[in-house]
Amino acid sequence: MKNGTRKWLFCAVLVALLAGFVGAASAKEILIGNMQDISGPTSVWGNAVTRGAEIAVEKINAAGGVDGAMLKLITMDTKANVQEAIKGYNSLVSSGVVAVVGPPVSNIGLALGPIANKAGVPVVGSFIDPRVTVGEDGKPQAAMFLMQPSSVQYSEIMASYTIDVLGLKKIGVLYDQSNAFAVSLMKPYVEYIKAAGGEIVSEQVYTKGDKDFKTQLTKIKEAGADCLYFPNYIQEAVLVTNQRKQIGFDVPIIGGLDFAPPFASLVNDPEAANNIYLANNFSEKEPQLKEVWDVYKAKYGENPVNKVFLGYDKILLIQEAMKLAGGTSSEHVMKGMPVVANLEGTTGVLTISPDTHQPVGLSMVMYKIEKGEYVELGRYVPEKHRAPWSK
Amino acid sequence: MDYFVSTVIFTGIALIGVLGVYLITGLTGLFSLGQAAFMAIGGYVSAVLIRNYNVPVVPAVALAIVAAMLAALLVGLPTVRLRRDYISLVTLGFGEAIVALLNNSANITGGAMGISGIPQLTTLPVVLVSVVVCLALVILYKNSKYGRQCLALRSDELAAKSMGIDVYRLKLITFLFAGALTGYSGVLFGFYTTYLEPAAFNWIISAEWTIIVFVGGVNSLTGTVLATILLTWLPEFLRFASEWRVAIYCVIVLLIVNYRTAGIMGERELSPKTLRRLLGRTKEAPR
Amino acid sequence: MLRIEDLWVSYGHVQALLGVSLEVERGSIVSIIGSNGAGKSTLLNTISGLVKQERGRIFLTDGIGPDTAKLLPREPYRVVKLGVVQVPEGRQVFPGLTVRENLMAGAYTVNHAGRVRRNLDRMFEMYPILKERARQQAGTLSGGEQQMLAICRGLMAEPKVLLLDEPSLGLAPIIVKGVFDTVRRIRDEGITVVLVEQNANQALAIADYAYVLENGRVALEGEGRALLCDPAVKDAYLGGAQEA
Amino acid sequence: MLVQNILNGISLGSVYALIAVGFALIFNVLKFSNFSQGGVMTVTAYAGYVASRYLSDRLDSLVLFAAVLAAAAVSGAVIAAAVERLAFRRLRRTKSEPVYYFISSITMGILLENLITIYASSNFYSYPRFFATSAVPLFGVNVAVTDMMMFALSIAALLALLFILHRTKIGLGIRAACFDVNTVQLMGMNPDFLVTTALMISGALGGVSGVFLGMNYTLYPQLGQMVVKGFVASVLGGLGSIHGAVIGAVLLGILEIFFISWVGAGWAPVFVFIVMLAFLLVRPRGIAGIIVQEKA
Repeated sequence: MKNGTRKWLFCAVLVALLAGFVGAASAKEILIGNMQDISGPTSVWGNAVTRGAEIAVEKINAAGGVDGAMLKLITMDTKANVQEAIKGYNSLVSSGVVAVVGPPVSNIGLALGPIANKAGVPVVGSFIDPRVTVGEDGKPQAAMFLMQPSSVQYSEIMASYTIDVLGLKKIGVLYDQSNAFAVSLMKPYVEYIKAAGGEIVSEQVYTKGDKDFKTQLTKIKEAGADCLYFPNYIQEAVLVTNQRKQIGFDVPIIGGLDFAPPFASLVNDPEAANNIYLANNFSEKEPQLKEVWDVYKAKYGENPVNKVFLGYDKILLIQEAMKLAGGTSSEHVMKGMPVVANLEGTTGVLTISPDTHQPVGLSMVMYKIEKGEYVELGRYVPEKHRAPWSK
Repeated sequence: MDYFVSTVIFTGIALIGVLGVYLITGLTGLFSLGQAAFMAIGGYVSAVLIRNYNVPVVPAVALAIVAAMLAALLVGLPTVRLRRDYISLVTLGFGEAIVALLNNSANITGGAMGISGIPQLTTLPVVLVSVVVCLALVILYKNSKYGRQCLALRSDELAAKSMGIDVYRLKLITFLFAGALTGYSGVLFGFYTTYLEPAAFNWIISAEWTIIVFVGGVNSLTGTVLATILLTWLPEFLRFASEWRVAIYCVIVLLIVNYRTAGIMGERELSPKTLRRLLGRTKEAPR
Repeated sequence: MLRIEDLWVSYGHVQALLGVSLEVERGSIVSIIGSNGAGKSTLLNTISGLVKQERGRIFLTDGIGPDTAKLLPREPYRVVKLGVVQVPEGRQVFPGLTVRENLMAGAYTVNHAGRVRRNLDRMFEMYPILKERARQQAGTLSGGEQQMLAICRGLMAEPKVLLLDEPSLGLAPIIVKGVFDTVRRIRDEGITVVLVEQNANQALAIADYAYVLENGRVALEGEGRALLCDPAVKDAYLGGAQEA
Repeated sequence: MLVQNILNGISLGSVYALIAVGFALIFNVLKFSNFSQGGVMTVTAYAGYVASRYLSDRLDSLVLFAAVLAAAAVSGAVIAAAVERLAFRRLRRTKSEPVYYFISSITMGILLENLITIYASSNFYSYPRFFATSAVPLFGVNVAVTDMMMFALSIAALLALLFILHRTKIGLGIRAACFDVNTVQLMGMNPDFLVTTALMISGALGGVSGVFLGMNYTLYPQLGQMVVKGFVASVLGGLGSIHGAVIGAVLLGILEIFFISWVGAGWAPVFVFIVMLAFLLVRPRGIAGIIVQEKA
């Protein structure tokens, strides 16, 4: 490297540094942070949430902004990594954001909790692990908010549907032991099933990066399960669906959100993508989606995945909190968030519980996949809560 | 300000971990693709002791370091006799095994959902003091008899053997020392983030640390320190690049590795003499 | 056949050749002798292109008359394609390949299957032992056999100039004699030979012309037999060689 | 159950084998484990996907499958050649130690993975179905058609590789270069060409495995991290040994499936580690038992 180039590089770094510290906040803008995985393993969701949030920000700004100030989204990459997320959060706080749209990764939420409580800039995320929003002492984490059903609520819906509606009692479970999302959806499910008189005939695990589940599926098949609960990411959902067919194991799959579109088109085999039940945050036909759906499709030329709407609703929540608290600072968002009630979002009517900082009464839309086609079964909320920790 | 402090703290924590890799790779010429596992051991042992068994901080930290060293002994004993390439394989397998173990012992470690609510004890002064102490220890080691033997071992194992160096013992000692350092960095990490998850300790982290050592210059401790600072701050500067961040980072590392093969510092250390030379004459460097 | 003008080569700060010039006649054996570190191997490697010179030029005079002289390219594989082939020091055969595969590797530049087969037969004829061991891994051959194989591998490339680097190194005297007989035979077939040797006695005995390298410079040159009688050469090189 | 496990293990092993052989090939020539192979595999998997989208209307399933494989193999070769140019060429010029190649290749792998993340991570993608039936009964158990294809094509690809290495001039050159890159220059071989060719061959193998991974496991940018398994298999097999790598890969596949079956997937990595360690202590030079001569 030549002398000149070196000096030039040095200057460039210096300028970048200054720009980072100075250029962030200007008067007529309300900065909102957005922490998503945009370069790591879960970047598909990160991108989806970001796009949804951007659409919401554009819409709000087009309607005159909040209190005459424009919203501005600053996106930080988390690489789905806790350390990156902490750095990113602190960086957002120092650039003056008033609230942060969080990632759909519970592990990051768990790590951010104490830091966010101290910094006082609230995080609105889809951390489905209830520990993110409710501390060990049973009190809500001041700065952490969830905007979709928690893993407990969610797996209760799935478990209740399995046993109360479908009447299936001998259940085989297969989940990724190294993945917090999967584990947090498995435990409450199992407890609910047991409390409701069902039986877990076989509990099989796999770990990150595993591709062949035929061994586990065969064991579950041999244990005489009459359905398979599989709360995992979409990639593995596709594998399990195909491999289930390959070993001739044709009981229903009770799946998580990840079986929502585009899952069936990924399986691309109507014989395999069959006899699968899942719960989605919304129905594609519901009218409140249309606007966002159309904007997204026009902008990106493909159909939005469900995380887009979660991103959109998070911005709506933050806007509503500002409105309720009558100001646009982070204190206002913190004050407004727990009292949000009956907000019409794309994914349902949102009411945040001040006790848990989780939405209450959110139902899910049940679907069955038959021969590669999604058949809507209507919204569902269990009548009874059976698990000991549900409130 | 918090941002600046947290980045400094993470740099310090990474630096202590990288020092362990420096001992193994830079000084001794071995490859560990499982170094992050020692970090996990340090972090988890201290966190579990404090949280689940109410052990006071100091003994908990001490036990965590001891545990990391024990693990290093466990891996080191059989592997130091193997060829270099096999050491990277065994350490890789060890790292994966530790992650599996953490995932499997959910009742102690919380499994994949991690362990949260660890007290936040790592502050800026703690990290700075730790860095200074660890750095001093590594400098002492490098300049000791062992350090010189390590360098001999690195350049030619057979020759080192014929010089009467007990290479197995030497490798094992280095391995233990590195395990202790990396374990301690794990302790600091857990006490800063207050949350630990097994997924944070995969082989990619170990590989990144090895890359840092090479970017700094294989034999140069100064280079290692500089490279750690540079490469932990670089992604922060690159945040403006959004999703291109990691890609640009990789390109920069590739350029350094290919066009300054000896690393930033080559084999030089920063001393008043080299400093003067660097300032007086920026253009030099055998390329 | 080869003309070298004012060749300078250095390794980092160490100067290996300081302005070497020499001339190799077509169809002759030119020996280059000198003590360890005099720059003999460097000279061959520079001709082959393995080492790049700082200054100086190397010409290959292919046809007749000075006009046909052309610069040797600096990529080793191109040098070989022009017919200047080196047999490296230390019998570097490929130990894990069979004898036959080693020979075929030598014929890499010959794009004519029939000619390759003919050359192969000739080698086997010249050294029947290679034919016997054709399917054996080259690493299992004895030192002398490996040297034969290395030379034959060089010949498979159909060289115009064969550069031999210390072919007698580490071999028993009786085998050394065989090697030098081979060198003579190669010359008689019309191939120009440049021979680098520490074994000055033998090297000068078969040389048509010879150069003595000292510390990277040509110290002496002359016909082989003349140098053999030169008192300075005798003192410096032959005495030592005879004792060994 | 036993037969099923063995068959599953072999099919898993045959994917590992394609990766491991790429490792062995490059280890032979350049004396390092080429981790950039993972990135190459990811890119080829997506390249194959693009080809399948583009061609699916024009060709019927089996021809389409062949065309996709060919497209992925070619793109793998091209990318590997580019990797050689960008990450290894200069290191070879400066005669750097193998460790630098290692560092360079890991970084290159991460880079490729990230480029795919940038361009392809706004949605999920999957290959069209090439085969109408998905499983056939064999020895009393169901065997997936893709597994059988994978196995057959892995063998075909390996045979093709052996043919190239042992029956062609370039193959001879590559094998000679394994022993000494300097000496082969004196036979008139261009080492740049040989090294690039070796990388292109391993890239093409990576392309074939990329399509299989993408087909069986859907597409995502981290697909290539499977490369670690290939690394393990190639080291177990004995560094640089092609047939050792194949045996190592199949053994690793079977071992993994058996441990998953016996102790569960959670504990399997721990047991695989213990077996691996024990094996290396008993047989420190891998399955093949020979280690190609190292550079001086």
